[in-house]
Amino acid sequence: MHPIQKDSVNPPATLLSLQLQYFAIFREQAGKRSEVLLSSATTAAELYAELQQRYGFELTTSQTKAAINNEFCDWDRQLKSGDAVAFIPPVAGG
Amino acid sequence: MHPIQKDSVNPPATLLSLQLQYFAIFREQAGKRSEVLLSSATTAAELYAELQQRYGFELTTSQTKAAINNEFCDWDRQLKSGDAVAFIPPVAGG
Amino acid sequence: MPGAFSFCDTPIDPAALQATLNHPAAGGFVAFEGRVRNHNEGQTVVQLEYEAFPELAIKEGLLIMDEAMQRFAIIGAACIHRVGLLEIGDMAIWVGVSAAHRDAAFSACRYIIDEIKQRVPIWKKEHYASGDSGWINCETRTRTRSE
Amino acid sequence: MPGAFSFCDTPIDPAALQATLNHPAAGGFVAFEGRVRNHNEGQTVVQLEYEAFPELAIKEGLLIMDEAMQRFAIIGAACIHRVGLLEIGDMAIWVGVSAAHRDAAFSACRYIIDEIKQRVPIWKKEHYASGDSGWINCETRTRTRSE
Repeated sequence: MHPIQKDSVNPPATLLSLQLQYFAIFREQAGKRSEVLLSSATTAAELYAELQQRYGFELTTSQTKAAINNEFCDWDRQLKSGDAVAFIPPVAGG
Repeated sequence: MHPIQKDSVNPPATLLSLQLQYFAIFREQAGKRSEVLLSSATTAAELYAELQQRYGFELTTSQTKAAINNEFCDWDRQLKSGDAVAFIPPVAGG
Repeated sequence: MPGAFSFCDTPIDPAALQATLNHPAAGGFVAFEGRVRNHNEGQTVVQLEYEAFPELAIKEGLLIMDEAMQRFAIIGAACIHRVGLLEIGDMAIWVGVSAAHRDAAFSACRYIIDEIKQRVPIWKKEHYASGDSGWINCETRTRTRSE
Repeated sequence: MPGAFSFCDTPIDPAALQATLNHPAAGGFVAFEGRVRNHNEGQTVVQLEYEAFPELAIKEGLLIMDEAMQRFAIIGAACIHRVGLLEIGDMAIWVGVSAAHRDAAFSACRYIIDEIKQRVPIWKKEHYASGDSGWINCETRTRTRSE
């Protein structure tokens, strides 16, 4: 798969409908627990960048993890409409 | 202190009155929990050798520890009359 | 016996969970309890809040328990984590491991709590005597927020 | 808080002892429980007898607890050992350690149980399904006795 072909699967004009969940510091910064977002982002990383702009998330992608449909995933994971997306700030259980 | 002078503190003819306690395998082999013994032994090691002869204790001094008056002691510890002596077979607590 | 991992929002009572780990071949049992401390990094903590991403946390927690069952010669392992508002001294997490021998029980218990702290999506917000509060490992990497 | 070491000849109930280790600065608590296993070195164990030299055992046990308090950054430590006749599954020893951080609690708990097993004058006689019995670490170094 050539990267350019891959990107063309979701042309920039296509808006995906994504189910976002926010936890901990992201929940407080977003001011909500969840929302349905229409986004032009094609990857988890692009979506996170969009949310950083929108809500002022300060944690970098190296401090944060992405999860799609209740599974951890890579930052370059392609999004598809209907995905449930969450970003995981540094954990502190136990 | 010259060793010959030290040994002469308890000349062989002197019998010490010792309070023996037996535990675990030694208790079973001796057939008793405790006894008062009159012994010509001058050290813990000599006393243990005497008990090995008397009761057939098979554990060696490297497998066993000596305790006098409720304190662990060296095998060359000098005995004195009235000492409470116990020999400690390999332990297995916990 | 598969490893168990669960959440609760009421005080942890490990007795029933520990009973599930009893086994006639189990000569050693090791438990770890994490409790709310009254201090952290020089600040006086008065209260603490745990939040989880339940679906992913249960999945990751069970994965860790399975890893422990595979890596160590243990008989059983269980963990429960509390969420919500906790006070000083409250138990936040309980991990129990039974094994034939103590070495495996200690190693597995340590493995489980270390991995949970690193991998399971649970977050902790401390409320300080100063009135400040902060999400642990989050704020300290950005700036200290005063709320 | 000095380390506590004691014996009992009835079932161990660690709850009261554990409560003495609670402290608002204690973020981590580790417990080890030793229980009677149904097997040892290929033999089926049906019953077990513990015997102690109480005066020396208490002295040595307290020394170990003090060593743990000195060597590790712990808040409290306690141990109780049962003597007499025990059945499969019965708790023979309980060791509990509280500390600000888990690393010290794990290390100290492990240190205490390891040292107790090596140094404290307590003996264990196993009774096997075969009818044989033996003092652990004693008979195996000499000959196997059949009684």
